[in-house]
Amino acid sequence: MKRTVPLLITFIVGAVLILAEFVPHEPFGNFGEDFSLYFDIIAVFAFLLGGGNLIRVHVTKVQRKKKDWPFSIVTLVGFLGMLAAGLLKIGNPDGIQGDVAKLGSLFNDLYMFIFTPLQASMFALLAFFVGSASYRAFRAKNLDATILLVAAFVILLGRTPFGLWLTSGLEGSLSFLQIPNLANWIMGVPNLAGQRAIMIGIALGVISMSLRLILGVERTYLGQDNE
Amino acid sequence: MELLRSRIIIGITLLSMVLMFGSALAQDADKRDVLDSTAVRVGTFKKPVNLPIPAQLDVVEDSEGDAGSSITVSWLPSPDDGAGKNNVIEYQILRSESQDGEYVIVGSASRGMTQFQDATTTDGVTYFYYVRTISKDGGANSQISAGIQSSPQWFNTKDLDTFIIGLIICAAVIYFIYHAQKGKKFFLRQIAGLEAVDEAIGRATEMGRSILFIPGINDMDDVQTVAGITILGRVAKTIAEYDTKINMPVSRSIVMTTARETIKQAYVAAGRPDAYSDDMVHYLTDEQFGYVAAVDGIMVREKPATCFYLGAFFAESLIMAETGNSIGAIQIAGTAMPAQLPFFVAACDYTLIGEELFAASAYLSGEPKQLGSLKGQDVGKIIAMIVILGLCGLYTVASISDSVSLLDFADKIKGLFSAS
Amino acid sequence: MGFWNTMLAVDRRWIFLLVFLSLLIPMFLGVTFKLSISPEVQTLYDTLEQLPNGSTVLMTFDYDPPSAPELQPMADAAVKYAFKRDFKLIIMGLWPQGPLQAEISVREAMKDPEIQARNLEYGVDYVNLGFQAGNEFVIQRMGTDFREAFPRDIRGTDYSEVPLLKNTKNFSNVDFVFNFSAGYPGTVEWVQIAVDRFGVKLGAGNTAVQAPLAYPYLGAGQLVGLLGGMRGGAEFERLTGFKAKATTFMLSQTFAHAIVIVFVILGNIAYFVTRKKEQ
Amino acid sequence: MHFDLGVWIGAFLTLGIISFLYKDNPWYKICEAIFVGISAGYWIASLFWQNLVSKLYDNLAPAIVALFHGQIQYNLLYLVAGILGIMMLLRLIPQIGWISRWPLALVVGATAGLQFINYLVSNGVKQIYNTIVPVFGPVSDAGGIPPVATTGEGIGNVIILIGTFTGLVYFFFSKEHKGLFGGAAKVGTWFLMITFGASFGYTVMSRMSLLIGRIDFLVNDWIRGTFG
Repeated sequence: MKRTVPLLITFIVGAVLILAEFVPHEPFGNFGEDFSLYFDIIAVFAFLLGGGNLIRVHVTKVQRKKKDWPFSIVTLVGFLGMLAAGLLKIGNPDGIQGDVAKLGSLFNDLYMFIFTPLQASMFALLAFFVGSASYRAFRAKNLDATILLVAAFVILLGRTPFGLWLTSGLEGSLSFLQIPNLANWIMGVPNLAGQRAIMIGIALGVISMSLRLILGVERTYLGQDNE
Repeated sequence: MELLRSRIIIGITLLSMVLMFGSALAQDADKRDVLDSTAVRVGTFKKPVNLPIPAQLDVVEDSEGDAGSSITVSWLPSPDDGAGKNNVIEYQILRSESQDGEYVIVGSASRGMTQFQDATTTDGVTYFYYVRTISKDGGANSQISAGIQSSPQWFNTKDLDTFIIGLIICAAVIYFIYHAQKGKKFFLRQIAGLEAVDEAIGRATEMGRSILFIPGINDMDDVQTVAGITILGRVAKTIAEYDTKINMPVSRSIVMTTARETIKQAYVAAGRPDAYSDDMVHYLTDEQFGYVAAVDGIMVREKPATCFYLGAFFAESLIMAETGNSIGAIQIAGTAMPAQLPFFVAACDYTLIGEELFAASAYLSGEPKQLGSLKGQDVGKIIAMIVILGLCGLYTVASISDSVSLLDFADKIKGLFSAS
Repeated sequence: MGFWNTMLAVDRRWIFLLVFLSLLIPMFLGVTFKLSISPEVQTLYDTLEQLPNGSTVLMTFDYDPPSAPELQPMADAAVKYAFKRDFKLIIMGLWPQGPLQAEISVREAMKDPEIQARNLEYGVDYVNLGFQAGNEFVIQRMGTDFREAFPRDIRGTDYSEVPLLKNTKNFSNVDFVFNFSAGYPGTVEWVQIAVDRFGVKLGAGNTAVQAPLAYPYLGAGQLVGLLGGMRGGAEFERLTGFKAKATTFMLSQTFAHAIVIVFVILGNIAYFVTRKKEQ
Repeated sequence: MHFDLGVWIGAFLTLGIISFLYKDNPWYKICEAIFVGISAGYWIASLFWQNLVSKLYDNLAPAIVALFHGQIQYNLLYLVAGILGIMMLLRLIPQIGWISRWPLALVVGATAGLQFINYLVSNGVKQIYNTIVPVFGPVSDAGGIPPVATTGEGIGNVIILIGTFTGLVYFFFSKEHKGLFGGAAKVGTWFLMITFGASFGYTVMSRMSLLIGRIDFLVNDWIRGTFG
């Protein structure tokens, strides 16, 4: 009961959804869409578990005065404040009927003035990390690493004016050696080939993984046998 | 034994070729039927001055392999299409519920096109169509089609080839799972990232530091996350045996629930159920960059000795991997997001590339059934390789010898892979 | 050799600092590149120039703030240009945050004294239809009737109540479509549906990462022109005469890029020099 | 001097995040704490209205009302979604926590089924289709295959073919990378390396532009905006 029923559910749902792909007739044609709707709804219920966990972790931290506990208060205030602003639609020009992110509501203000700059700044850290990662990774330590380096270097050069400038002397039949052309060629030929191999491999990996799940060969995610 | 196996593989491959070719022929036969029963009356036209020569209706039929509510109208292009001062601007498609009734425009198609799908029909209602060819001077009408109805189909014939290809790969995977179960042993090559798992956990144990496990930032409706969780199941067992600490911040509530079940089972299986605690897995936020901000914080403060990144990743991959690198952790990553693989390769010690991520849990489990499925995957690869090489060769021969019949033959087989 | 040893294991914070400075300093330099204009930018500009004053132009903002550094300058220049030519401007977005980015461009354009003097009126000279979910299907629906896809504008006014939209039923009433795109849905979808099926004239501004995907459409004539990344934006700014952010941004970007290249070279020199020494 | 609170908050948060690059510090910790709290609240509240209210309640409530009037509507099926959601919550009660595996089993089964098809079509079959081209011309344009225009393109096609082929060889699990097969796998890894290097190099520029956006905000909106 505790494990057989779930395995059965997985099997039936998985198999039906695969077959439904080939049956356009109602109701099968919509199964995929229906599922994503169901999933969204289940996920919202699950938020109670996640959100509850977030509160519990930080309340415990504050209670036990663990390291950095004052920051937990900040998290809790931010979380509960944002939640209240959103669920009660505080300051929403259209009241509780209005769109939750309506311009002028507290929820939208918090989003615009706090959420957005944080998100953009965190994203922007990538510029730094791209720098430090290329410094370390692109070194000709062995053959593989050298190939990685050369490909990256040509592409990097090809996207700046230097690339053209360096090799503008190569004209006529040698013009394909100009770095921007070379960069385009790398993107369009060997890069494409590698991408294809990766993608076909992924397709096979997913198919095999899906079958293992549907057939119940892989069942670790269901937890233990008897509880 | 080796001989038998290769024979089976060749057998499956040949069978697949036969099946695919058969389905191509079947599809072709279908098309012929339609042409024979063309529901169109074709007449002759007088060309008025300055108006374009009208397009002629070709086939008007219920759209194939759909859920109904759609009729496909196709036409032979007007001779004025594409050139001249009467050049066609567009084709308008008009519809009525009775032959002599009022016709209304249901859509238009730009010049050069010869087909239109009217997806606004009601099943069971009879419609009549004609096509109006528009040039700058006005429009010229085609004949009116015979009455036609739309209806839903039970099988999508357009996807028959996909169905068969899927079936063959499934058959191969199931065949090898079955044989593995019977006790047949398969050779499997080593994957460096997986060989390193035990060592990485051992290192954390020796250093008395924790292990960080990141299952990506997608929810359980992404098979990559599921793959990450199944690997967690194996890794957690070793962690339980070594009595190492695991810290698993997640960005999805359902992943949290699933990960807890998985780790708990691993601890029970390792005979140490008491050592398990729900606190090993904790939820942070669904927001991609909020999650990374917190994970980065955890990394620099807790300094885990080992970091696993296994699942679906986006731009945050490099932020985490670089921070992990800066604290000197051993990093094992795996994802099927092609855009993020380069960053993991650059910043991590080991990276499971695409397919290897999905194979990892099978590898680590060591269960014959699971390993068998990997052998089945390889059959899929053989098919892909044979198809690619064979058809490219065929095309090349066809184009060098300029043989139309050979080209047609190659097109037909290639058409099997034109999945919609 | 001590120098190279240090270089090999240089504290990454130095790298961070250099990246930061390489982006920051060009913003104060005021140096401008002498840019040659790429053909795809030129054709886009020429097509716009050929439109009669007062034409109806649809601008679709299919990106969000993270891509704004690359796309906003183009959008700013395009909106300004449209207002100066008295184009009737219809704004929309297939990305939720796109129409908000458009508002930023409009606000920016309104700061221009020449445009201010025209007393442009919302609803008469320009309108923002807002965001509509549904990706390419929105374009599809617009093919028959804009109103079906956008029953109301961003301010909640009914489609039929907006004076500018009185005579705009579908793509056949639009003279030009300008798409700013950072991915899906974006230029590819606009080409496949609006151009291929409804025959609109389409120009696009893409992020540097997206642009190569759109190049094939230029060759086939499905796109009249393309602005690729900051460089495309800078070239467009030069053509329209609105020298603004793309030009400075491009300098920053090129500088930072050069810094990364220098790092890679230094890293390799350090590696080889120190290795030789060990041997 | 012109003071805009929104801009100052933005600047405070932006610099706080960037300060992490130097080292972990209380400023970053505050930003991180705010970010986690606000964003978790943002998603939960947004999805509450979007999914629970708009998708579940708005569809289910009328169907239930209709049920009392003796009508059975298709939307009643949403009840199943609601029940599955509640089952998920039963984890909170240890005695019957195992019921939460049912919705989970549904999720995993559906994911397996749907992605099986998606990947088969778009990653597998389509990629194979695109790889099939004549490697050497001359070709009549009759068959609808792109003709090979130049020798260069022909060579390109051969390289794509070799790369895809050897790449697949690399991914083989059940054969040891030795001998000729190992050689092919080695070539495959070279192609993968080119792919990784090229994609990495290709992304650098757009990553820089992200930071340009933030610096532009700091320089122009914040400093120039405040102090003229």
